[in-house]
Amino acid sequence: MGNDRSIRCFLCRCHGEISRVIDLDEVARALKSHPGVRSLDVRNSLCLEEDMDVLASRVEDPDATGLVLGACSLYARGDRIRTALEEKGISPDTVEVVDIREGCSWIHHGQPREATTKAIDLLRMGVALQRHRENPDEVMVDPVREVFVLGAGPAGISAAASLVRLGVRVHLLDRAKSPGGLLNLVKRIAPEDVTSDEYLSQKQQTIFASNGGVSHYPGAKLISAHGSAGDFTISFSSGKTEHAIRVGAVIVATGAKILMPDGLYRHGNLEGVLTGIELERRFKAGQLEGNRVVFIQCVGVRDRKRPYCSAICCIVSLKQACQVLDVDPQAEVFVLHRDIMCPGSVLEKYYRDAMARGVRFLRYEQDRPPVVLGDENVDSVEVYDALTSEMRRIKADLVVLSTPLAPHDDAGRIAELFGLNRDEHGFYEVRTLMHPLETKREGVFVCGSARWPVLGRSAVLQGEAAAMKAYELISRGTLAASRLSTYRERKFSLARVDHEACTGCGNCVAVCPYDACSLEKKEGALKSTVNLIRCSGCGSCVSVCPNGSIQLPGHSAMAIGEMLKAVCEQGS
Amino acid sequence: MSLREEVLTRVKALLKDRRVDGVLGLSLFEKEPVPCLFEDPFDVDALVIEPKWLLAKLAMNILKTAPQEYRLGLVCRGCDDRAVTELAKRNQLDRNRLTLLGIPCTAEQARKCLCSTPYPREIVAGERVEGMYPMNDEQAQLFLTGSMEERMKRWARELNRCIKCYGCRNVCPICVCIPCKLEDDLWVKRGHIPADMVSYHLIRAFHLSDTCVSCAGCTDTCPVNIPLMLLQVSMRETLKSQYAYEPGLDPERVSPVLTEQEKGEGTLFQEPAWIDSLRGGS
Amino acid sequence: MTKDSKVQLPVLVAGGGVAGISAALDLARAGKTVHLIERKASLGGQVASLDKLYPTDHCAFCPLWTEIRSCVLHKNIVLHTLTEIRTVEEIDGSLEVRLAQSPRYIDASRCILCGRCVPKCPVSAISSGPEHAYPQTYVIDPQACTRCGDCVDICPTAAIDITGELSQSTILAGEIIWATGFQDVDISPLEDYGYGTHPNILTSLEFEELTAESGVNKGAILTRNGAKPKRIAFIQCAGARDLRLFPYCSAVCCMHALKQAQWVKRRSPEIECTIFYTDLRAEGRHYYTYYLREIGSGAIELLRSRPGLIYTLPDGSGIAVTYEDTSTQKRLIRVYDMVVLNGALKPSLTSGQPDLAGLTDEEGLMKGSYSRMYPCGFCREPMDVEASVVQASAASLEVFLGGSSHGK
Amino acid sequence: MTDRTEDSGNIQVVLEGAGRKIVVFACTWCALIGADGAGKKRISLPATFRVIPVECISRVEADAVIRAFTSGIDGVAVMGCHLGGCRHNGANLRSARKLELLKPLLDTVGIDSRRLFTSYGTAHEYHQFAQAIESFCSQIGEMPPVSAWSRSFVRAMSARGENE
Repeated sequence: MGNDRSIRCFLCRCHGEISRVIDLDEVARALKSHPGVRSLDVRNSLCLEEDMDVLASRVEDPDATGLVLGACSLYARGDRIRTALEEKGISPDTVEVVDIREGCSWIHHGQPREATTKAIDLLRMGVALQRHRENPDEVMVDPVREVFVLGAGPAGISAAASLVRLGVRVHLLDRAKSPGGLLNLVKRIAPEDVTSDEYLSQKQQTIFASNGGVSHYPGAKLISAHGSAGDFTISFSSGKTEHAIRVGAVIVATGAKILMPDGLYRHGNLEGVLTGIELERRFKAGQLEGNRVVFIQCVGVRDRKRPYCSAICCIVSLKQACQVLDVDPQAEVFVLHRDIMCPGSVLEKYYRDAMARGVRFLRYEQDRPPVVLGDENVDSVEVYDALTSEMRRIKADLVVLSTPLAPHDDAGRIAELFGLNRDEHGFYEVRTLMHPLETKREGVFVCGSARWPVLGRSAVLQGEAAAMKAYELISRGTLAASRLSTYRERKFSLARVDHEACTGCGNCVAVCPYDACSLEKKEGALKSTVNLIRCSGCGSCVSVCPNGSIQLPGHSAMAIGEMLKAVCEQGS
Repeated sequence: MSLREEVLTRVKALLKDRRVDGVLGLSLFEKEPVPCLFEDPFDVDALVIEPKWLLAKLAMNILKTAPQEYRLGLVCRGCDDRAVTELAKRNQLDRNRLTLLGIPCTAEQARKCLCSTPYPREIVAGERVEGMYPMNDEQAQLFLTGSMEERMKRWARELNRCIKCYGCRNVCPICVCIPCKLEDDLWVKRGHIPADMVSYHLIRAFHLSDTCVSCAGCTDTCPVNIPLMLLQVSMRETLKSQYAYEPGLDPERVSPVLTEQEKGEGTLFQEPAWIDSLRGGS
Repeated sequence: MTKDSKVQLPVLVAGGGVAGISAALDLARAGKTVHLIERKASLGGQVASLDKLYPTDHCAFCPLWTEIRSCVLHKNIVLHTLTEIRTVEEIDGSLEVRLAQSPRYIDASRCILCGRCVPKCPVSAISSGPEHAYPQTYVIDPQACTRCGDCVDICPTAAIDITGELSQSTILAGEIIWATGFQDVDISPLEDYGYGTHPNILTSLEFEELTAESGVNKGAILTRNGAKPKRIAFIQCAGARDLRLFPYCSAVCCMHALKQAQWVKRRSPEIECTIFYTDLRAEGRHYYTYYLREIGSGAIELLRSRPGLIYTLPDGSGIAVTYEDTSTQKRLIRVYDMVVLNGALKPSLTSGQPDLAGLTDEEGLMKGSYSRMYPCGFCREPMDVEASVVQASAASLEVFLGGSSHGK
Repeated sequence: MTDRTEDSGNIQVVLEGAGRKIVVFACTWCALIGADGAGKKRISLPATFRVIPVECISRVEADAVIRAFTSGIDGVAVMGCHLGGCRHNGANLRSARKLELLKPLLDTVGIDSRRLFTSYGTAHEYHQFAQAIESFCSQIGEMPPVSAWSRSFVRAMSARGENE
């Protein structure tokens, strides 16, 4: 760009908020002599309509490539200026708002000289940044209006049913032969107290009556997944055939497995010691024997090996306890627990109701777990009651072990295929708080117990929420990659590689937090390439590239270098 | 059999069995040692194993220009071995096309290089000698201790001799970038002497912070005797103590600077001043 | 009305907390026009007033702030702050919503935040508004303002108009998402908790405000009187899981107390913290890990007991908490400098009086979806941030589906 | 507060003062909001620092920090969001590791790692931003200007010229 005077500068007095500390005349003098500055105006309030119009009219200078505004911070009024200018057709990329109020006049009000010097530095830095800002490469994404749902449990089914009702074609893949996931294993579902058929029938009907809106692949196995938000290619085998499909978004709803107790509490050795799911089988078969039942909570979980709470087991045991009472109202049912996890209104009410029905609760301590007694059959359970500090012996015909949900054995493989992280327990990691179903890979959503153990009702809700997120992505039509962001309407910049300079060392690949960089063979040599859809412009790659061959056009090394120079030049 | 003879036998066998197409080593040319690519077993008698000469980068260039099926043997020391590992990690050479003939350095050589691992991972002949801890060297201590002012003076005295010949960069077995940041005005002002020497050397040193294989090539090459390798010592110590990471030793392990924290690793952090909510990792 | 023309109607989101913001953004990004109604002067809801969030332990405002900024800047979202919903009427398959907007007095589009009005005000009715509000403007407390007009004269940009009055407007909406959240409750009627009898018997939200980094003490743990407390008690289920007040479990208080206790320990390790609890419900994603991390060290005492009586000691030496030692079944008394009451959180409906009684159940929570109205978040069922956000997205989906698919 | 600078071989006490320049790289998601908060509260701060907003501190290359020091900037602060609270999937953590590795190098050559300040905080903590900046600026004020480095360099150079 050489000595082109290409930047228009505007300084804001901010009705004295800036000008009474900073000597704007001096700033103007210093900037006018700057080789990059084409013109300079000082206004009273750039953020108000009256000046905005002047500003916009002055900008219609074909030779000016950028605007540098010395005003307040972006977060105070700067956003407003940029938005207003954008409405007048001036791209925000060409507007640099340099904060000389919050970041200068207000915090240096006692030091007008220094503040003036600093303002000059800051504005020169702004000019340097604006002059060296390049427009990033852009790709357009035309999202495929189809969604891939992995797993046909409650979460997956509700996601699929919702999407199909929105007119989106869904590919529903499941490892099992029939849909329903874990719900197939239980007789009735808590806290709604309905059968699993009733629970999902409406949704299943939606899916299977959708006239091809849903392609359901039972007993299928995932082979590979490629691509990024808006356009994934997924291949899998179903029966003997292999399929390859293109979808715009992926919903992972693989659920979790039920942990077996591994010999804990003599399970497997002593007749009458069951897991919750084995009890369900008896409920389903209608063959429940014995009317003294003791449930033991937190079996194989909330311990050193699995230091998490599986969240659903308490409610499951409450449900089963009530079912025992349904069969035999005279039954004696105990729940031995460490804490009853029934947060909220619905579950708390469920707990109260169970208590009212006569289920008895007894708290044990982690370091003094119950002991199951008996020779051939269960005879009783001995437990230290933490509330009364007494040892108690409870007669029992059945002992039911409440075991947690744990990640599936192939969770690692699926995580790898879709670029997901897993938490310390092996569940899929999602973004936190405001984006609880989104993952580090844009366009891939996780819901249900694959994310964290949940009851059917939450799984359904999460499935719907994931469907909404997927719909958001694919319904927007063609859009620029820079618009594909979880956190904002527009990404900061997208990385660009100079292939001539790239040595293919792979530092960027190793460091990229979005898996956006990869190495590809170009003319016989490995070169880094950036997936612009995944790239979020954080700049990690830039700072580890040994020779600067990867850059953020919006914030190049040149720009930072020139900004540093601008700091050094004055007064030295 | 002397160490040289053992190596000779190995090299000949490799070439005879066609397990490699050539072996890179040193030979005497008019009594001066020079790198030589031996492709005929009958030429191998000219091979010498002294002095220490870094051949990794040369091997990389041979492999880059040779046909894809060309396989190369390399007579190498510990540092060359590590350099090969680092270059392979950075996709600069294909480790499968290389057969290393590792030999250990002598104790004297190790002392000279302040080398803590003066032997390759696999040795075809000779005996390992123990390496040395760089900080135990008197000269190194002189450069790496003392007040900031003393250090500043000492390094200013050293670096100001630099004539910016780029020898340190060129000899470095890890430096492969073209173009190189050190030739870019943005980072190092060309023609600026001497102040910009500092950024030249610091940028160069930092670029190697997690890859330097401590071959001492830079120090050896420097025409004005700047002990350049000493710039690396403290960073290398930090990597080792915080992450148990040493460049070139583990072909599978990615530099901890590029990866997420692994379990059991140190964090390398002093608690920053602005800490109220600091709680590592998630 | 045909289905097509109904699609053109905007969606109204009532409440600008985490759930409302999420729903608004979901809808806007998927192409709907959204009217986001917030009772207060700025978005963020209760979460914005929290100092930190569990289980990340990071500042609560950060993750929210960027979403608020997105909301404010989004073209499809029309923001109505200081606005209450008065009535909702169903007319021909659409919803006519009457809004009442309190005057802002200070025009947000003209206020340059110079703050000159503040010292001019003889009755100190002007403040800089809540911390980190976006967009930031000064606010005038209409109750305190005497309409003297001094501020109007000093304002350099003529942003102040103190003649403003309540303005009414009507919006025809296709659907409403209720995301009105929750509020703190005065539990002084439950006399045994002693709330209101001592300045240092606080609700957890009051405690949060007092100890927040952006609060009066900049994160220092001090009592209301500015003294350094030696012992703090956190009383769980105070007013919740209690048939006298709220039968439900408020779902967020166990983790909230853990978080507060551990922040107390982190900032002032010498302060003793006790959590009196019934069941420690750390069942959410990563919650138990958080629990183990904070409790594992033994720095925070966990006491499973529901205190009987909390009262101020007459000699002024502190606040007595009586409870039963479950192992000996003896009644014990402990003395604390501060007592934090956790639990009594009430779903907040609109604070105007719309005729919406039919929407709530016997516990005061909003019932499931019906008739183009979809509640989400805490006003529907006590829940944490992540669950609220999930439910908000599910509610947005229902808007697109155009009807309740099932009763949840 | 006095500055020490080297002149004709002796340490001389020169006037306290300007001339010190500090660059602050602040991440737009957290530290910059903190800086903004300090501004809003009009907390009085030393005028020696200049903020360069960056999307994420992972954008800050060590080379730029080195370049800053060698071109006469006396202190560089890199302020990101909480470790573990990064918008960019933990990019700030890796970046922090890298910058920490630069510190021993700065110490080796006597630039002094205290000139490179790293911190991680959030928007709520504007007073902490102010505090951190204030203490860093005063610390830099107590250290010799970084130009002493290059100056001693020049002197040694001219001394060599005389010898030859």
